[in-house]
Amino acid sequence: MHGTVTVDETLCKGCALCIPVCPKGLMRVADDRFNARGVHPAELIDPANACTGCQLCATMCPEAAITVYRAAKVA
Amino acid sequence: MHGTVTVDETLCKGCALCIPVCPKGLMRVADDRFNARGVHPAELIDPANACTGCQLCATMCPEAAITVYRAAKVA
Amino acid sequence: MARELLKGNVAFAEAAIRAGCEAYFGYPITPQTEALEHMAVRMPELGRTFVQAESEVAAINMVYGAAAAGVRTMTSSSSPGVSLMMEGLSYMAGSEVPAVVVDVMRGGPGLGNIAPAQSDYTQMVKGGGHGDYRQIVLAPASVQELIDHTVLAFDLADRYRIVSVVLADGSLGQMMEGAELPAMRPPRAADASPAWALSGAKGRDTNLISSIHLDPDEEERFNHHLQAKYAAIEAAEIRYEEHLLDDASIAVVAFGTAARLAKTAIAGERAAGVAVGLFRPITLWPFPTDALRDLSERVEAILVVEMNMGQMLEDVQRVVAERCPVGFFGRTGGVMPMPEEIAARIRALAVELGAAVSDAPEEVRT
Amino acid sequence: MARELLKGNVAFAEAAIRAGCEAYFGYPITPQTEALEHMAVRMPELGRTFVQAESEVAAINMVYGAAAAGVRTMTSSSSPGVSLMMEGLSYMAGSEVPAVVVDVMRGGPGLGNIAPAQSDYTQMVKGGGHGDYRQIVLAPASVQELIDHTVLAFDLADRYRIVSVVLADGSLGQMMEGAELPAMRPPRAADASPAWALSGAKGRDTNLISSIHLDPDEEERFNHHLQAKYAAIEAAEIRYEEHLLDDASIAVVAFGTAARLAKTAIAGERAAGVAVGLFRPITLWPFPTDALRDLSERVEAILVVEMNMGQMLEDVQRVVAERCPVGFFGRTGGVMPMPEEIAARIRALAVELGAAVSDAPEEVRT
Amino acid sequence: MTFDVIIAGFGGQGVLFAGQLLAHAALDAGLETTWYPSYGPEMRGGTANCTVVISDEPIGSPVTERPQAAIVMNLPSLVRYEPLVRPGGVLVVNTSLIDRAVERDDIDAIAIPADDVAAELGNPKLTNMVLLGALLARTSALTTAQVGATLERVLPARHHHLLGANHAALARGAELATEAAARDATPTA
Amino acid sequence: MTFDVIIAGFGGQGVLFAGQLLAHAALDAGLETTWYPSYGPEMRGGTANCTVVISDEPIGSPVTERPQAAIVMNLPSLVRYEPLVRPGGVLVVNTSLIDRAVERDDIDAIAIPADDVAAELGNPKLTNMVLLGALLARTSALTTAQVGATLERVLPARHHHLLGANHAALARGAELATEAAARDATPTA
Amino acid sequence: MSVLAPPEPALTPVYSYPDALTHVPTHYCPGCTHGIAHRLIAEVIDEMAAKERTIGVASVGCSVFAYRYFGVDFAQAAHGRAPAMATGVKRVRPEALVFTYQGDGDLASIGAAEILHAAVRGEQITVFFVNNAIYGMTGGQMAPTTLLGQTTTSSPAGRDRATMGTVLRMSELLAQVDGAAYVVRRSLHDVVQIKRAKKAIRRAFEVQEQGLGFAMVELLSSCPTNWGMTPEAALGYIRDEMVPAFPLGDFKVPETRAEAGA
Amino acid sequence: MSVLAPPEPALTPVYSYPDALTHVPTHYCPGCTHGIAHRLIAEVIDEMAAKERTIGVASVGCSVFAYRYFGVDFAQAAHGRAPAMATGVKRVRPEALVFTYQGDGDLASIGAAEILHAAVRGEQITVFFVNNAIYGMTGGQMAPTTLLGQTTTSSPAGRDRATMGTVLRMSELLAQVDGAAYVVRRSLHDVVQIKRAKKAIRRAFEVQEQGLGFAMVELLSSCPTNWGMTPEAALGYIRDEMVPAFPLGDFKVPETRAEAGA
Ligand SMILES: Cc1ncc(C[n+]2csc(CCOP(=O)(O)OP(=O)(O)O)c2C)c(N)n1
Ligand SMILES: Cc1ncc(C[n+]2csc(CCOP(=O)(O)OP(=O)(O)O)c2C)c(N)n1
Ligand code: SF4
Ligand code: SF4
Ligand code: SF4
Ligand code: SF4
Repeated sequence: MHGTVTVDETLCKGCALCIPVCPKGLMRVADDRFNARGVHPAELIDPANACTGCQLCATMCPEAAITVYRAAKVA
Repeated sequence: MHGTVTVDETLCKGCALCIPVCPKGLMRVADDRFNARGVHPAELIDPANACTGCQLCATMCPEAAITVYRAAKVA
Repeated sequence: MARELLKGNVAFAEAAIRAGCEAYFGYPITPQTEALEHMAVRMPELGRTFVQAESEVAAINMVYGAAAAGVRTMTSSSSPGVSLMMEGLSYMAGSEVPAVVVDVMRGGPGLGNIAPAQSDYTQMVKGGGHGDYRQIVLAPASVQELIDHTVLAFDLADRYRIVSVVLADGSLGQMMEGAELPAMRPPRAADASPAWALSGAKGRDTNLISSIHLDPDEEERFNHHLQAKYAAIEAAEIRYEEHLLDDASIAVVAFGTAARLAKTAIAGERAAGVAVGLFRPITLWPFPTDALRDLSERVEAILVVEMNMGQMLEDVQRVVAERCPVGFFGRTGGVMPMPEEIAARIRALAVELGAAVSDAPEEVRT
Repeated sequence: MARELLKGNVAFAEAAIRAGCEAYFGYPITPQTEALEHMAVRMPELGRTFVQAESEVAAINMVYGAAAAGVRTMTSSSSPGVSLMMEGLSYMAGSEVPAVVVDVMRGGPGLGNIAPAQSDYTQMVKGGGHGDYRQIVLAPASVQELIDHTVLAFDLADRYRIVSVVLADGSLGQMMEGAELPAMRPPRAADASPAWALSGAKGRDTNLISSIHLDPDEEERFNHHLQAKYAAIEAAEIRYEEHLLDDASIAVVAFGTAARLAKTAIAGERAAGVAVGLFRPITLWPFPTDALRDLSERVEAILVVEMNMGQMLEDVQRVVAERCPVGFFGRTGGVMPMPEEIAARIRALAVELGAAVSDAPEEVRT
Repeated sequence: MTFDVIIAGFGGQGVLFAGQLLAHAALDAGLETTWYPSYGPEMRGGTANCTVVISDEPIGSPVTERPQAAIVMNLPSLVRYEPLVRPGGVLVVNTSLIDRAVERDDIDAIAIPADDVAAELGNPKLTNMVLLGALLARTSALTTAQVGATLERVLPARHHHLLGANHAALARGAELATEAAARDATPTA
Repeated sequence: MTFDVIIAGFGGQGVLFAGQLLAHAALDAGLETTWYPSYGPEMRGGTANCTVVISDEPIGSPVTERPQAAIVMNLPSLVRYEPLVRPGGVLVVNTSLIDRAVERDDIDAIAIPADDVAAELGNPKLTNMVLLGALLARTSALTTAQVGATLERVLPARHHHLLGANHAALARGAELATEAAARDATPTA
Repeated sequence: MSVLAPPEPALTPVYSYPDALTHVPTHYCPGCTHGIAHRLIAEVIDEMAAKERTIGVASVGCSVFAYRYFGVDFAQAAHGRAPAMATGVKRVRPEALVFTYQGDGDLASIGAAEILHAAVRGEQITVFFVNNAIYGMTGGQMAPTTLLGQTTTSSPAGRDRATMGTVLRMSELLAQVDGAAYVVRRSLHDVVQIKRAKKAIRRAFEVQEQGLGFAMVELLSSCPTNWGMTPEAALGYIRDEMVPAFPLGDFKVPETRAEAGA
Repeated sequence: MSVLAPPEPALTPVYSYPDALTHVPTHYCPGCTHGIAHRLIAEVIDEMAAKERTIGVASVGCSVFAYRYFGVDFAQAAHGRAPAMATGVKRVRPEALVFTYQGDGDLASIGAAEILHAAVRGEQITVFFVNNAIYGMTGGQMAPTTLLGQTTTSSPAGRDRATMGTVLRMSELLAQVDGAAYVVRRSLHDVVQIKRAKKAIRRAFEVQEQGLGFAMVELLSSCPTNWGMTPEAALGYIRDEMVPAFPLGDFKVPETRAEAGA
C-alpha cells in the first residue's frame, strides 16, 4: 500500500472538485450520508489500495478537508 | 510695418515670459509704471517697426494679455 | 394601478422611475442592492442613465453632476456607503442642487451587519458632513410609503433645490407588501431644464454650480440664504401622523419601522385599556416640533422607540423640554424591537402613572 | 519648558510628538497644513512614521491600521477632509481602536472657504458616520489648550480605546500665541503593546480588530458594551470652564474660539455693570449636562454664541429644557463674531431682563 | 384575524417562493400581508427562511419571534423553529429529510415525507408545494383553492405547463395533512 | 493695556515677519500676545497682512475690525485699512509705494518713505523694519530697544550679520516718525 | 501542519491541514476557490514558520471573514481600504509579515486609489487579489473585472462596452508603477496552476521579507454561485473565458532575482 | 475672438483674447502656466464654435476658480471627483462638450479611483490634466508626480523613494485601459510645445465629439511660486527635469485615425 487519504467530513462541502483530479478515480461523493451542513461528503473508495498518495485531491480541495498519507519510508 | 502688439495692462502680471521669446527682442517690462496689481506690465518697444506679428509673445503669455496685429493684406 | 405584492427595494426604484428619475448612480450594498439591480434592468430599457459607480464616493459625485445638469437623479445605498457620501452631500447642499438619496439603513457602527436599523438618524437628519446644512428626510413605515415618499422626495427636492433623503431600513427594503405604484409621469421635454442648470450657455449667461465662497462675508450671506430656505421648508413641509392620541395619556414617539412595530403594541395595549397613542414624525427634518410640543402638554408621558440607542430621542427631549417624562426603548445593531417588548414598556409606564389597566389580552399579535 | 510664540498648527503637531505619537498620516488642507508639514520634518527625524496619504479616506484608514497595531497615532485635517473620514471613524468606533483626530474647522458647507468656523460640531460630536457611536471631543480656546488637549486626547484615547477629537478652527490653527510645550515623553518600549493589539500572535491567542458582528444580537451586545463605556466616560471625563458665573444673571455658553471672543465681550459688559459670565464646555462630548442644567436654574437667560448657525445650541436647549430663555448669536461661513457684536447681544438681553446697566465704557478692547 | 408562518429550509428548496405564493394569495383575497426573507450572506450558509404575515388589519411587524405556524424543510430548521412555534400552533415537518421526531406536544405537528411525495408526483421541485398544501389544510388563513388560483396568476407563463403538477402537489399535501389529523385526532389551530 | 495693529502689504515685503517680531517682543516683555495672519489663496493675489494684539491680560480676539494702529506698505492696503483705524489711532504709511495722501484727520498718520530709507541703509529688505520703528516711536506698546533685543533672539544665526542693519532700520524709522510728529504736532496714541 | 492520527500506524501524513488555518468550517459556497487561496497562503505561512509574526488584513467581500480561518493576527478593513490599513500596520510593525486579502470589487473598484498608491509608495506589503470577475458577497453584480458580455445582476443584458467599459486588468496596470516590485497573475483552476500560484505566494512574501517593495499576486478564482455553475464548470470557465481575458504571467519581478519556474 | 479696436486702422488683429475667456484677471501667480492651459482650451473652444455647448468641471487646486475665466457653463467639483461629476453631466447631456480641468494632486492622488474608472468606462469626456509635480494651492506639498529628490513642504529632505515612492506617470497608466481612446502628454514650457499642446487639446475634444471614448491631455506645467523660481527658470525646470521624468508623447490614440504632426 502506497498511500491513502482521509476526508474531514466537518469541513467537506461536497463540491466534488477532488473527484475528477484523482488519476485513479478513487474519490466519490458518499451519497449514503449527510454531514452537519447537509451535504454528501467526499470519500475515498480504494479497495485495491491503488491510492499513490499523490496529493492531487488535497491540492484541489478548497476546504483543506483532505489529509494524505503515504507508507512511511525508512529514509 | 508688418505687425504690432498691444498688452492689456489689467491682465498682465509682469511675468516677463513674453520677453525672451520675441525673436526681435522688442518686449520689455515697463519699469516706469505699476498696474492695479502692483506689477510692472510688459510693453512693446518697437521704434523701428521691426515687429513681424509672429505671435510668439502671445503664444507664451499666460494671461492672454497680448493682442497681435498685422498689416491687413488684400487677400 | 392595482395593489401588487412588491419588495421595498424594487418598489422605491420603480417609483423613482415613474417620478421621472432620469439618471441613477449607485454601488451595490446589502440590504439595498435590489434597487440598483432593478435600475440596471429598467433604466436602459427606458433609454435613461444607469451607472454602477466605482464607489459611493463616485456615485454621489455623479449624482451631483447629473443634478447640476438639471435632471431628476438619485442614488441609493446603506449605512457604510452613505457615510462615504458626506463630503458630496455637503457640496450638494452648498451648491443647492436637487437630488434624492435613499438610505436603507443597517446595523452598525463600522461594517456591522446587514440587518435593519435606524442608526443613521443623526448623520442624515443633522448633517454628517461639514457645515451648516439640512436635507429633507422622509421616514416611510411601509412599502406603500416607501413608494410615496420617493415620489415626494423628488418633488420636494426640485421645489427647494435641496437633497431629499428617504430614510428606510433593511426590513422595509427587503420585505414584500401590498402596495400601489404611481402612474408613469410623461418624460421631461428635451429642452425643459431649470434656468440654473448646466446645459450649455446658449442664448443666456453662463451658469455655475459651485459651493465655494472664498470671502467669509459672502459665504455667510449664502448661509443666511440657505437658512431662509430651510425656514420656508420648516413652515410648509412638516409631516407627521397622530394615531389614537386624542385621549392618550401616553404617547409613543417613533418613526419608520419602529413606529409600525409600535402600532401593533399600541393596539394590544389599547385593548387592555391603556390610553396610549402614537406620534410618528414622517419628516424627520423638518421635525414636527410644534405638534410634538403641543402633544407634550397633553400627555402624561412619552416613550420614544427607535432601532438605535436614542438618536431621535435627543430631538424629542429638546422639544418636550421636560414638560413630561420622556422614556426610551431602543433595540440596535440590527435587532427589531418586538411589539411585545414595546407593549411591556408601555404597560410599565402606565402602571407607573397609576392608570387602571386590565391584563394583556391572551392573543396579541406580534 | 518656557513659553514660546507658537503657531497653533505647529504647536499641536509638536505636542502630539511629545505625547508619544509614533505615526502620523495626513493629507494637506488649509488651514491645517502646517501641522502636516511640521510632522514631515519632525517624524522622520525621530525615526517615527510620517506618511502623506493619497486622500483623507486613505489617511484615516492608515490611522486605523496603525492604531490596530497598538501605537499612538493621529491625523489632522479640516472640514471637507474630515467629511471623507466618516466611514473610517465609524469603523474605528466599531472596533474600539484609540486614535486622535484634529479638525481645524473652516467655513462650509461644500468647498466653502478656509476661514475659521465651528460648523463641524454635529459631525464630530454627534457622529457624522453611521451607527451609534461617540468620540471624545475637546474644544480648545487657545494655543496652550490646543497643546494640552492634544496630549489629553492621546491619553483619553488610550484609556478608553476610543477616538479623541480635538476640535479646533482656522484661527487657532493659524495664529501664534505664547504657549508652553510639554516635555518629550520617553519613547515606548519596543515590546510595550496593548494586549488587544495586532503585533503577531507570538505566545498568545490571535488578536482581531474588526467591526463586524453579523448576528444582530451580538451586534447589540457590542453596542451595549460601547454604551457602558460611553457612560463611564460621561461619568469621569466631563470638562468645562465657569467664568464669572457666581453672581451672573446672564450666562454666555460658547466653546473654543467663540468662547474666547465672548470673554472679551464679557469683560466689557462686566465693566458696564452687567452680571454676565461664561459657561464653556471643554469636552463637547461628554457634554457638561449636569453643570449646564444647574446653571440654567441659577441664571435668568442664556446666550449661546457659536461660529455656525446653532449646532451646540440644540444641546444647550435640550439640557436647559426651557428653564430659562436661550438666545443665540452665530456668525458662520468663516466670519468670527466680534466681541462688540457679542457685547451688544449681551447688552440687549440685559436690557430685556431689566437690569440696570451703565453705558459701555469708552474703550472696550475688541 | 392575524396569521403568521415561518418557512425554512436549505436554499434551493423553494422556501422563498412558497412564502411569496402565500403572500400573493393573501393579497388576492383582499387581506393585508407581508413577506420577509432572510437575506445576504446568511443565505451563503445554505439556509433560507421567510416569514409571511396575513391579517385583515394593517400589519405591524413583518417578523415574529413566536410564529403561529412553521414549515421546516430540513433538520437545522426543525432545531431552530420547533421551540418557537406558539402553543397550539402548527409545525409542518418534511420527514423526507428530517429523521428526528418533534418533541413538543403542545403543538400540532404534521409529518409529511414531502420529497418522497414530490418524487411520486414526478417532480422533486414540488416539495415546497406539498408542504404548503399540508399547512393550508391545518390552518384557516387561506384555502388550497385560493392559493391554487393565485398560482395561475403569479407563475410565469413559461412554467404554466407545471400548473397541474403544482395543484396536485398542494392537494396531495393537504390530503396527507388531513389524513394525519384524523389519525392523530389532534385539534387544528 | 491692550494694543492691536494690522500690518499689510504685498507678499514678500516682510509683513508677516514684522508682525511676528512684534509678538515675540511682547512675549519677551512678559505680555500676552497673538499674531494672526491672512492665509491660503488669499496670499496668492499678492497681498498679505497680519494682526498683532498685545495685552497685559488674556487676549480674547486675535483679530479686530477696528485696529488701534496699522502699517500699510502698499496702496491697496491703505485703501483697505485707512477707514478702519480707530479715531485717535496710528497709521504708518509707506510713501515710497503709496502716492495717495491719507484722507482722515482724526488719526495720527505717519508718512515714511520706507523703501527709499531702506535703500539708503543699503538693504531694500529692511522696509518693514523702518516702518515698524516708526510705529514703535508713536505708540507705547513696546520700545524699539525691546524689539531690537528680541530680534537678536529670533533672527536665525545665519542672518546675524544683518542685525546691525536691522537695528539701524528700526532706529531710523523711529527717528523719522518722531521728527514728523514734532513737525505735525499731532498727539501720539 | 496539525498532524492527525493516521488511519494506520504505518502511514505518515504527507499532506495535512495547515497549521496557519483554524480548522473552522468556512462559510464559502461549495467549490468556491477562495478556500484554495486561503489554504495556499496558510501553507506558505507554515513553510516560512511565520504564523507568529504575520498580520492579515481582510477586506469586504466574501472573504470578509478570512480572519476566522487564519490563525494569525487579523484586521478587518473597510471596503477597498485594506491597502491603506495595511500601510498603517506595516509602517509601525516593520518586523511583521503583513498581507491583504481582497476581492476584485474591493481592490479594483472602490479601492482603486488605495491599491494604486500602496504600489506607488512601494509599501512593503503583500497583496492577494482574488479576482472572480464579479461581486460575490452582494449577490453577483458587475465588477470592473467582469468580462465583456458577461451577465451579472447589474449588467443583466451582459456587460456592454459602450456604457460600462471593459475589463480592467489590475496586474498589468500596477506593474507600470515603479514602487511595485512583484506583480504576477496566477489561476486556481487546476492542480498545475494551483501549484504555480503557491510558488508565487511564497515569492510575494519573500519580496516583503527582503524589503523589495510592493508585491501582489492576482489569483483568478471562481464564483460558482453567482456564475450559476457547478464548481467544476466554474473551473472550466476560468480556464476558457477568464484566462484569455486575464493572461497569466509575471508582470513585474524584482530585478535582483527573476522568478524562475513559476 | 473679442476684437479690440486696433491701434492703427490699417492693422487687423491676428491674435486676440479668446472669446471663451471672460476677460477677468486671473488669480494665478505671475508666470504660472495654468494661464496658458486656460488660453489654449479657450482658443480651441472658439475654433470649434463650441462655447454654447461646452460644460467645464473645475477641480480643487489652484484652478478651482477656472469657472471665473471660462465663458462657458461650469461646475466646481469636490477634490478629485471631477471625473465622477463630469460623468454625471455627460451621461445626461450627451450633446454637450464636457471637460474636466484637474491638477496632479487632484487627479493622481485623491482622485485616482475616479479618473481610472472614468477611463475604464470609456466616458465620453475630455480631461485636461495639469501636472506641475506639486500641490500648488495648499502651498507646495508633495504630489504623486513629485520628482524623486524634489523638496517640497511635505518632503522637506527631498522625495525619498523608500518612504514616499516615486513618480506616478498617469498618462502611461491610463493608456493601459481599454476605455481610454486618447491619452497624450504635452508640455507648456516653450512656444513649440505650446502649439503641440493646443493641437492635442483640439484632438481630445474631437475624440469626444466623435464618441470614441475617454480622452486626456496631460500638460506639464510650472509652479514658479512653490518651486521657488522665476517664471522663466520654472520653464527651464519643466524642460530639464520634468520632461525626462514624464516623456512627452502619444500613449494612446484612436485606431481609426492616428495623431499626426503632434
Ligand atoms: C462602503 C461599502 N460599500 C459597499 C459594501 C457592500 N459590499 C460588500 S462586499 C462587496 C463586493 C465584494 O466583491 P469582491 O470584492 O469582488 O469580493 P467577492 O465577494 O467576489 O469575493 C460590496 C459591494 C460595503 N460593505 N461597504
Ligand atoms: C477633501 C479635500 N482635501 C484637501 C483639500 C485641500 N486642497 C485644496 S487644493 C489641494 C491640492 C491641489 O494640488 P493640485 O491638484 O496639484 O493642483 P495645483 O494647485 O497644483 O494646480 C488640496 C490638497 C480640499 N480642498 N478638499
Ligand atoms: S474537494 Fe474537498 S470539499 Fe470538495 S468534495 Fe472533495 S473533500 Fe469535499
Ligand atoms: S507674458 Fe503676458 S503676463 Fe507675462 S509679462 Fe508678458 S504680457 Fe505680461
Ligand atoms: S458567492 Fe462566490 S465568491 Fe462568494 S463564497 Fe460563494 S462562490 Fe465564493
Ligand atoms: S501656486 Fe503654483 S500652480 Fe498655483 S497659481 Fe501659483 S504658480 Fe500657479
